[in-house]
Parts: sequence; C-alpha cells; structure tokens
Amino acid sequence: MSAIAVAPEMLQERARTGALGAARLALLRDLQLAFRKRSQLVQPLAFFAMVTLLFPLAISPELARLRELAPGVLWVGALLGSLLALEFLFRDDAYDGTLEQYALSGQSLTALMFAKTVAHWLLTGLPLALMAPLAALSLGVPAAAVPGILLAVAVGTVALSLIGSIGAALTLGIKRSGALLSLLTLPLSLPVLIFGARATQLAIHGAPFVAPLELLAALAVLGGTLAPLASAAAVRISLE
Amino acid sequence: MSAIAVAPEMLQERARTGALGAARLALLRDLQLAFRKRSQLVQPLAFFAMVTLLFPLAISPELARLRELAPGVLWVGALLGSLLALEFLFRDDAYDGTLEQYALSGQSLTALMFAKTVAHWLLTGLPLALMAPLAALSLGVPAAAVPGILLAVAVGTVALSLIGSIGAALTLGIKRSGALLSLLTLPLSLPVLIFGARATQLAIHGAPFVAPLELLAALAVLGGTLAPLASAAAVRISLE
Amino acid sequence: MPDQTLAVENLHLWRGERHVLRGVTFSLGRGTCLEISGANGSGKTTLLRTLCGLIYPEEGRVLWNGEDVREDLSAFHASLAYLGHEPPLKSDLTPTENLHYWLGVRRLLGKGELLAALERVGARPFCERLVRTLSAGQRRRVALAALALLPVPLWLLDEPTTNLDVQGRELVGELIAEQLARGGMVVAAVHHGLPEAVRNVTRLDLAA
Amino acid sequence: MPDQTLAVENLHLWRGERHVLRGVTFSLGRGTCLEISGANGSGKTTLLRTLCGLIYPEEGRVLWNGEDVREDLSAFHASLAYLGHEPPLKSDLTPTENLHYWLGVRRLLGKGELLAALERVGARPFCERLVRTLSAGQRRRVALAALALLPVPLWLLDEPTTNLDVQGRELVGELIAEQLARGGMVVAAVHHGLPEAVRNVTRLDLAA
Amino acid sequence: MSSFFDMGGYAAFVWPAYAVTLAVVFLNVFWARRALARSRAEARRRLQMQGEPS
Amino acid sequence: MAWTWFHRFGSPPHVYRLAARLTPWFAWPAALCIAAGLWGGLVLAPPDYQQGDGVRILYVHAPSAWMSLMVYTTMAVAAAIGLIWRIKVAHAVAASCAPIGASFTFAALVTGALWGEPMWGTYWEWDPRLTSELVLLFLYLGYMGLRAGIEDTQRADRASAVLAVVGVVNVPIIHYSVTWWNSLHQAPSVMRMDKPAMPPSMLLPLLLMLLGFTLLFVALLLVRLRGEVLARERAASWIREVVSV
Ligand code: HEM
Ligand SMILES: Nc1ncnc2c1ncn2[C@@H]1O[C@H](COP(=O)(O)OP(=O)(O)OP(=O)(O)O)[C@@H](O)[C@H]1O
Ligand SMILES: Nc1ncnc2c1ncn2[C@@H]1O[C@H](COP(=O)(O)OP(=O)(O)OP(=O)(O)O)[C@@H](O)[C@H]1O
Ligand SMILES: [Mg+2]
Ligand SMILES: [Mg+2]
Repeated sequence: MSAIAVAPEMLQERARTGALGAARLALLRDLQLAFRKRSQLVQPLAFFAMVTLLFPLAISPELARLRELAPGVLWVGALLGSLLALEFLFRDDAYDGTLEQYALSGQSLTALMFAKTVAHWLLTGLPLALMAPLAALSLGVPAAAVPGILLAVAVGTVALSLIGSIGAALTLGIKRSGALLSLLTLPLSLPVLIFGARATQLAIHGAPFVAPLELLAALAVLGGTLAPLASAAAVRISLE
Repeated sequence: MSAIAVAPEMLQERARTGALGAARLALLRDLQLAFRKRSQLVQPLAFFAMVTLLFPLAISPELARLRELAPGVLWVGALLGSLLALEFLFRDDAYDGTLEQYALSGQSLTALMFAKTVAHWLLTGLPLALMAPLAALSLGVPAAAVPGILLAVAVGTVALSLIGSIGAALTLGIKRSGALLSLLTLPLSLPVLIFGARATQLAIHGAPFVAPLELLAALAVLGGTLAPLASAAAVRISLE
Repeated sequence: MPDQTLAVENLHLWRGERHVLRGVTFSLGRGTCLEISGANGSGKTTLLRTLCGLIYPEEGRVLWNGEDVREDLSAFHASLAYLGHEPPLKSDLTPTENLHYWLGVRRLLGKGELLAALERVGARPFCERLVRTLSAGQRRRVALAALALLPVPLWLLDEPTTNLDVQGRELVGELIAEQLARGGMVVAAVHHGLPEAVRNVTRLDLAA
Repeated sequence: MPDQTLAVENLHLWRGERHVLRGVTFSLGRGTCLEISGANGSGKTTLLRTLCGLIYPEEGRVLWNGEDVREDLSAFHASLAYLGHEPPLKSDLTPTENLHYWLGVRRLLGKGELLAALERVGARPFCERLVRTLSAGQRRRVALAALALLPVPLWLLDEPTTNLDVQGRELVGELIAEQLARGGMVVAAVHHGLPEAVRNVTRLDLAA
Repeated sequence: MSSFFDMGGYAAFVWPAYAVTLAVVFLNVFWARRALARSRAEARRRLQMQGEPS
Repeated sequence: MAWTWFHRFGSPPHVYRLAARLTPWFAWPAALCIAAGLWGGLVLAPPDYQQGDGVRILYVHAPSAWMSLMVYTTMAVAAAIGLIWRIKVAHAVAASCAPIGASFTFAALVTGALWGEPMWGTYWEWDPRLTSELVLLFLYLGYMGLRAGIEDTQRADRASAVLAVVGVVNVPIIHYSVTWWNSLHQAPSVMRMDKPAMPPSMLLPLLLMLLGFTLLFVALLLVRLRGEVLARERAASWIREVVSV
C-alpha cells in the first residue's frame, strides 16, 4: 500500500523533475554505468597511454622525429577513443529500452541527448586531454607546448563527441545503412582533426596557435547547437 | 506433422553436421551479418583511411620524411583498426544467445571460435591488407615495396585478429569493456607491431624482409593454435 | 482534476506490406481498463506504441481530454506510463539505481518512497544487486515498481504478467485495480486475460 | 535406441551469497516430462542451465544414461536442445536464415524440412522478413521451429509459452506431446502449468 | 662516509633505485597485511549476515 | 594420484592454517637475507672497474627483475592448475600473485631506467628486453583489471586464469630477448648454465638479495593467500573459528 500512501491522488504537476534535473540524471547515469568501480577510471587513461606508446615502437625511436609525429599520434588517439566509445553511446540504450523511456519521459529529448554526449566526452575526450601532455612529453615535445596541446585536444574532442553523437543516433534508426556512422562521422570530423593537428603543431613549435584553436572552438559550438537536435530527431525516428 | 515426418524416430547420428561444416556455417553467418549491417565493414577501413590520410595533414607533407613514417602509420592504423572491430566480435553473439547455442551445439567450440576469428580477419584484416599498398603509396613509398608491405600486413593482421579474439572473449559480460579490451590486447600484440613495422621498413628500403616476416608468420601460427582454445575457454566461462 | 478521457478515432497503420491497424476506434473514461487481445502479430504492441505517440498513424487521431495528443506530446507523455515487452533496466545498475535514474528523469523521487515501492513488488531483498544477476521475473517486478511510483492518469502495459509467478500475477492485478480506483486509466495487451482483481474492463480484440 | 535416462543427484549451487540449488535430486525416463515450478528467483533457469552443463554445480552430478555428463559433454549436448528465456535469433537475419545457421551447425538440414517446420509453428507467412520486424510471439514461434527440427532425446525448455497466444500455447503442448510419444524427454520450467495436451508429467517444485 | 653517500658520482641514480625498491618491499608488506585484514572483516560480516535470518 | 592429492592439499581450512603457520618461517629469513644483501651490496662489494659505484644498482635491479618473472610464472602455473582441476585454492594463489608481481615489475623498470641513464646515456630505449618487461607490467595490470571487472569471484578466477596462461609466452621472450636480439641489455651473467662471470664479493650479495626477495615473495603470498581463501569460502564452519579471534 505504501506506494499509494505516498501519492494518494494522481501525480501532482509540482512533483515533476525540471529539464535540468532530468539532464543531470541522464549524465550521472552514464557516468555511473562507466565507473561502477573507481578502478575503471584508470582504464581509458591506460588505453591512451598504450596508443601513444605504439608509435615509437613502430618506427625508429629518434625523438627528434617523434616530435614531428606527436600531433598525428595524439589526434589519431583522440579519433579512435571517440569511435570506440561512440558505437556504444546509444546502442545499449536502444537495446534495453532506455531511449524509449527517455522519449516518453515528457522531458526535452534534446536536453537528454546533450547530456549523453557530455557524458561521452567526459569518458573519452577529457581523459585524452589529460593524457595528451604526458604523451606529448614522452614524444619529446617541449614542456612549453603543453598548455596549448591540452587546450586543443580538449576543445577538439568536444567537437568529435558532438559530431559522433549524430552518426551514432542515425545508425540506430536506419539499421541497413549502418555504414552511415563511419561515412558521416569521419568526414565530418576531418576538419576537427586538421585544425587540431595544426594547433598542436604550432604549439610544439612555439608559434601562436590561437587561429586554429578558434576554428576548433567554432566547430565545437556549432556542433553543440546542432548535434543534440539532430540526434534527438534521429532517435525519435529510430523508435518508430 | 511434417517435422515428425522427416524424423520419425530420434535424430540419427549420421544426420549430424561435421565439425568442418559447422565451422563453415559459423563463418558464413558472420560474413552475411556484416554485409547486412555494413557499419562493421566500413568502419575499420574508414578509420584506417583516416589514419593514413591524417598524417600528411598533421605533418608538413614532405614525402621524404613521410616515407620514414610509413611503417609506423600503417601498423598503428592496422592495429587500431582491427581493435576497433574486435569489440563486435563476440558481444552481439553473447547478447542474443548465439554463443550459448554454439556452446550447446555438440560441436567443438574451439572450431567455431576459430571460424569466427577467420570471419573477423576477412572483414578487417584482409581489407586493411588490400588498402595498405594505397596508403603506402600515398605516403610516398616506392612501388617496389608494395608486395612486401601487402604480405606483411596480411600476415600481421592474422596474428592481430587471433590475439584480439582472446581479449574479446575474456571481456564478455564486462561493462564498458572497450578500454579493458585494449589493455589486454595491445600488450600481446606489441610483438606483431614490432616485427611488422620492421618488415615494412626493410621492404621500403628494398632490403630483404624475410626474417621479420617469418617471425610474423610464426606469431600467426602460434596464435592460430592457442587463441581458439583460449577464447573457447573464455566463452564457456562467460556463460557460467 | 478535470475529467480525463482517452479517445482513438479510426487508426490506420501499415507496416511494410502489412495493414496492421485497420481502423481502430475506442474511447476510455476514468477508472476504466481496456484489455487488448489478439493473436500473435495482430498489432497489440503496435497499437500501444501508436497510442503513446512513438509511432505516427497514417490515418486517424489519438485524443487526450478531447485534443489531439500531437498538439503537445510532452505534456501527454508526462501523464502516461508505458511498459513494453522488455523491462527497461540497465543490467550494470542495481534495481534501486535503475529506478532512481529512470523515474527520476520524470518526477522528484524520495529514497523512502523508492524502497517502499520495491518492497511492494517484492524486490526489496535484491534491490542492491546488479540487475544482470536477477532472474527474468525479478526484473519484471522491478519494472512494476515503476508503476507503483508513477500514479499518472494513463498506464499502457504490454503483457505486464510476462515471466511472473502466480503471486506476481496477482500483484499486477492489485496494481491495476488501485490505479483504476484512483481514477486512472489502463490499457493492457494480454493473451490469457487480466488477473481477477481487475474490475470494469472493456475488451478490444484485434483480429489477426 | 538404448534406454535413456536423465538422473540428477543432489545438486548444490551458490550464486553470490545465495544458496540457489539446495540438493536437487530427480530422475527422468523415456517418454516422461518434468515440470519445474517455483516462485520467481527460485532457481528454475539456473537448474536448467546446470542440467545442460553450462554451469558447474559445486556439489552433485548430472547423469545421462548412467554416466556423468562431464565425461563427454559434447556427446551429451548433441542429444539435447535448450531454449532459454530469449529466442536466440539474429534480428538482422530472416527466420529462415536464422534456423539455417543456428540448426545447421548441429544437423544437416533440408530446405523443404526447414519450411515445413516454419509452417508447422505458423511462421511461414513471415519467414522471409528480418526478425527485427517480428512481434514478440512471432519470434518465439520461430524459436519453437527449432524444436520441431531437433527431435533429440532431451529438451530443456525455459517458460516456452512466453509471449504466445492461446493457439501458440496449444502448439507448445502438441510439440511436447509428440516428443514424449517419440520416446523423448522434456524438462520444462513453467509458472502456470503445462498445456493440457501434455501427459505423464512429474512435478518438481523449487521452494524459493 | 660522505664518499659512501656520494656513490662515486652515481648518487643521483643509486639512491633513488634503492629507495624505490625498498619502498616497493615495504608497501607490499603493508598491502598484503591490509588485504588479509579486509577479507577477515568481510568474512565476519558474511557470518553475521548468515547469523540473522534473511 | 594427482587428483586426490590436489584435493587434499586444496582443502581451504588446511591451506589457511598451514599458511598462517608457515608465514614467519619465511618472513624473518627474508628480512635477514635482504638486510645482509643490502649491506653487502652497498658497502662490501667493490665498485665495478668501468661502471664504478653505478653497478650497485645491480643488487636491487636484478632481484626485482627476477621476481617479476618468477612471480608471473608462479601465477600462470597456479592459474593453469585452477583451470584444469577447478581448484579454488590454486586460483587464490594466482590472485595473490598479481599485485606482488606488478609492484616488483615496476621496481625492475624504474631501477633499470635509473641504471640506464649512466650506462647507456638514456633512461628508456625501445629495446626488446625493456619493451617485453613493460609488456609484462601491462599483463599484470590487465590481469588485475579483468578481475576488477567481474563481480562473481568464480568467473573472475577462471577468466583471469585464461589470461595469465596466455600471457606466459611473454616470460621466455623477456628472458631470452637479450640472446635472441642484439640488445643494449646485459647478457645473463648469473642465471645461466655455466659458472657465473662475477667475483664472489659481487656474487654473494646478489645471491643473498635474490634469496631474500624469493623468501619475501613466499611470505607475502602466504599472507595474501589466506585472505583470498577466506573470500572464496561460504558458510563453512571453520571460518567462524579463524576469524572470530
Ligand atoms: C628499464 C631498463 C631495464 C629493464 C626493463 C631491465 C630488465 C631486466 C630483466 C627483466 C632482467 C631479468 C632477466 C632474467 O632474469 O632473465 C634483468 C636483469 C639484469 N639487468 Fe636489467 N633491465 C634494464 C636495465 C638494465 C641496465 C641499464 C643494466 C646495466 C647496464 C641492466 C643489467 C642487468 C643485469 C646485470 C641483470 C642480471 C642478468 C642475469 O643475471 O640474468 N639492466 N633486467
Ligand atoms: N517492417 C514490417 N513489414 C511487415 N510487417 C511488419 C513490419 N513490422 C511489423 N510488422 C508486423 O506487424 C504486426 C504487428 O506486430 P506487433 O508486435 O504489434 O504484434 P503483437 O500483437 O504485439 O504480437 P505479440 O502478441 O506477439 O506481441 C506483426 O505481424 C509484424 O509482423
Ligand atoms: N550473483 C548473484 N548473487 C546473488 N544471487 C544471485 C546471483 N545470481 C543469481 N542469483 C539469484 O539466483 C536465483 C536464481 O535465479 P533464476 O534465474 O534461476 O530464477 P528463476 O527460477 O529462473 O526465476 P524466474 O521465474 O524469474 O525466471 C535468483 O533469485 C537470483 O537472484
Ligand atoms: Mg507484442
Ligand atoms: Mg528463469
């Protein structure tokens, strides 16, 4: 009877969660799913550590040359990191009916999608941004370049996550053309990679790297405004 | 009644599928599924293309220098590309109960796992091998080196798929297995990367590259004998 | 509370080649329950999903309190609860966490209230274990707790008694009965009849 | 065919903290059916999975024709069919393809035979559509076709009538009855009793 | 004596090496004992849980 | 036959009590050996004619490195036994090994790097021996990560055991890397067939350290093992006796 005791009549309007609260919960849920155990926090870091570790192995490890490589290495790591997690950004939620419940929650699906994307960035982009300085140093990049690199990677991964979320959501609906994910995500993320690599390179050579960074930021903002809308729409379609 | 008509008594032993036939079917099934939802087909390729395409962009594209980097680029691309696809190798089958039915089929689970791994190679390794020459040429590698590179990548990816299958099977039933998967797989695949890169480098400089290639082949054979056993065991465990 | 009704006018829907919903029409008042029956593949799930606006019908309208639900979907969604074939639970979270996130998105939820609901559906003993370790029926019970926590006017239930044991089936009956007593409405797709506890039921049979 | 029996001696199994199987013991002869009942979470699924050797019991043995099944698991597997809570179907393949791959791994399968089985379970009309477009009950029916195609001595069924309509429930009854008539054995976990068609049933109740 | 600490110019490498190794040794002792203590506490908790009827 | 023997040995209460009883018999000798080894290594042993006092790093580096390999081998063997005969205690042994091995691998890497700077002029080089030792560290981490990822102890045991067994191929690679590839790294000078190439004044402290570390490992293992055994026992009467003290 208890359940009734707490709500003798129909649920009152004032009892509803606000849009912000809903988004916050969606975000927390994804984070908690990722980190049941605190020990899992280190895993993304370990992963990126290894990705950057691979390059010196594959080529004669002459630091001078590695320094030139650093931008490429970092950004490939970033791209892979995003891609690896992207597929699962919506897939599991679609599978277990979570997306359906989001769509029926009476909350703005756009806000919820945005929250999910933020979670994705916190889980892939942020760790990479934090790893980037270490990786860069291990590749012989001068310490002066570190802040620039950190900034570039952080901003760039935001854009990557946002772009990725569209592709991920689209592939839910149009199952047959699942290739869309890669065919959409990669070309769209190409500019991010270019500007990101450019910014990193300039930072390494101690040149001013504001210009490409601004472009990155622009991409991120653009994505932030469009991506959630697009992916919300895509999710709705996928549920039909 | 038809079902009875075809088997009036209990199913006769002679009606059973041979181990080879079973493996063949498991292989075909994975191929057909991949072609149905093409994302698993296109993604590793697209990623590989990005990696190799990215470098000329990320680094000032001086062919002379790029040529030096080619091995690293190719192999890191190949490794990460096949890793990207690994996630899917067993996950879906675990979800929908296919692995369970394999384990209960009365056929050697090892053979079926081997078939799945072969499918994985055909879907990721082979395309990568076929693309490698293009990528190499785009990185300014002399055409003479192409056959060597193709061979090295082909053999190397076999080893990678095999090693990866163990990790994939072990991380079944683990949430957010992505990072853990790479943490398990990358260390074991480092030798492949090293020998592969060495072979490529030698090929590029027109030196005889048989020695590292033999080592690659050895790794592939070793993997071919051990990996299916290990992943079969891992799958059984995941079903407990 | 204003008098609430759910009215459906001649819904038509095609799925691929198949004309699944062929002019479904009914209306439902406060405190009444609609039992949708029909052979496998007759369109029960499709109808429920159309009712809650997940699927747009090619023809016909769904009216909530007299106005087309498409006017203000999210307001309509705020006043309904839908349970599909599968309980929407994350297997890597505990029942408590699942409900906290799933329902928390919809309404402000007290811890005590949550535990009370879990107690109610007999999920209290395992409410701190990962859902992946629960049995099929235990998952279903956790999903039912959501109903206890969402006393919204309209419930749409797709075979709510799946995987439940005898006692669980009765529990579903009680929950529905209470919802009706509370003046709510229930649309339920079932194959073998609703539990006894449920009164004033109207039936809708979708011939396959 | 030699006389076949399934015998279980005093199975004990823990899951986490919980002592799920507490000394389960029974034996089953040709042409007989064991109905496992019990509340949600009482261990029916666990028992079935232990019987077919997916889970190793911490104590006790499962004997097939008098010898421990662990001696030769794959021989034992070759003579049993297990259907769990979810039909093991690929949603990106058609029913026909699904059965072709799933059962083809076990036995040589003729196209005609396959279609006949699909016909038998009423899955013929949609046997060329992707499984993802099928309704819950239609999927279950496709899975049942596997039983029609695997007349192996031992069937282990976990709530085989889930999501099935009245006629589908009878179908399950007929399939089981035929299996028994054929001299096979069936172990089925059910909540609300087996269909009427099934004769000589022994019951095993797992108190939760 | 100072020559001992100087390690013939290699102090910067020798002493850290010894420091790290000994740290690892002592940490291991500490960790092992802590692990044992924890699982004993856990076992106690489980016993009490079984003690009370559930 | 092996089966029954394993099972008698594998009986948890027996193992728990035995471990408790044996621990001091390894712990104190270990302390003595290590103390003596340190004294010998830091004071008695002569500086190397070319490496000077830098060579003293040997007395911590070689033992740590040797531990990293021995512990992994122990872990893999235990894991294999656990997999094949389904013996809980064997899994408990394997689980106890991982953290110990990981930490000593870390020590080997750091001390090696610290030795590398003066000797090779670089802390790190992508050399077979060095790389494969790093891989060993990642294997340990992967093993522990896998365990952490699985709730159910039994599944964690068996899954991580598979990984441990697979990873063992790395051990010979590490050991023979210096002989198989032309490596920067020292060729074996102690662990080799013919008589070691070292003066006794250097050899003795090294052997003392090796012995001390090995004893220490056994002691640590016994302590951790008790914990792991407890974690795997449910509702057994003997637990009440051993914990409620
Ligand atoms: C990060 C760098 C290093 C790593 C990872 C490393 C790793 C190892 C390993 C794994 C062993 C054990 C080999 C076995 O037992 O089979 C070892 C032994 C040894 N290392 Fe290193 N080492 C490093 C640097 C150095 C340096 C710079 C020196 C001296 C110049 C050195 C000298 C030795 C010696 C003398 C042994 C004992 C050889 C034997 O008796 O087997 N190591 N090292
Ligand atoms: N893309 C499609 N093409 C053709 N038919 C389709 C498609 N998608 C769905 N259908 C059909 O629509 C019908 C309605 O399915 P629905 O899930 O609503 O049935 P149901 O009444 O819920 O059945 P069950 O009792 O098994 O749950 C089914 O017969 C299904 O095969
Ligand atoms: N890791 C675990 N820790 C504790 N209990 C567990 C664990 N895994 C499973 N269980 C319990 O084991 C019991 C057996 O589950 P099982 O699926 O066999 O029940 P069931 O009889 O099939 O239930 P249903 O009728 O709902 O299908 C359940 O109560 C479940 O909660
Ligand atoms: Mg339905
Ligand atoms: Mg069950």
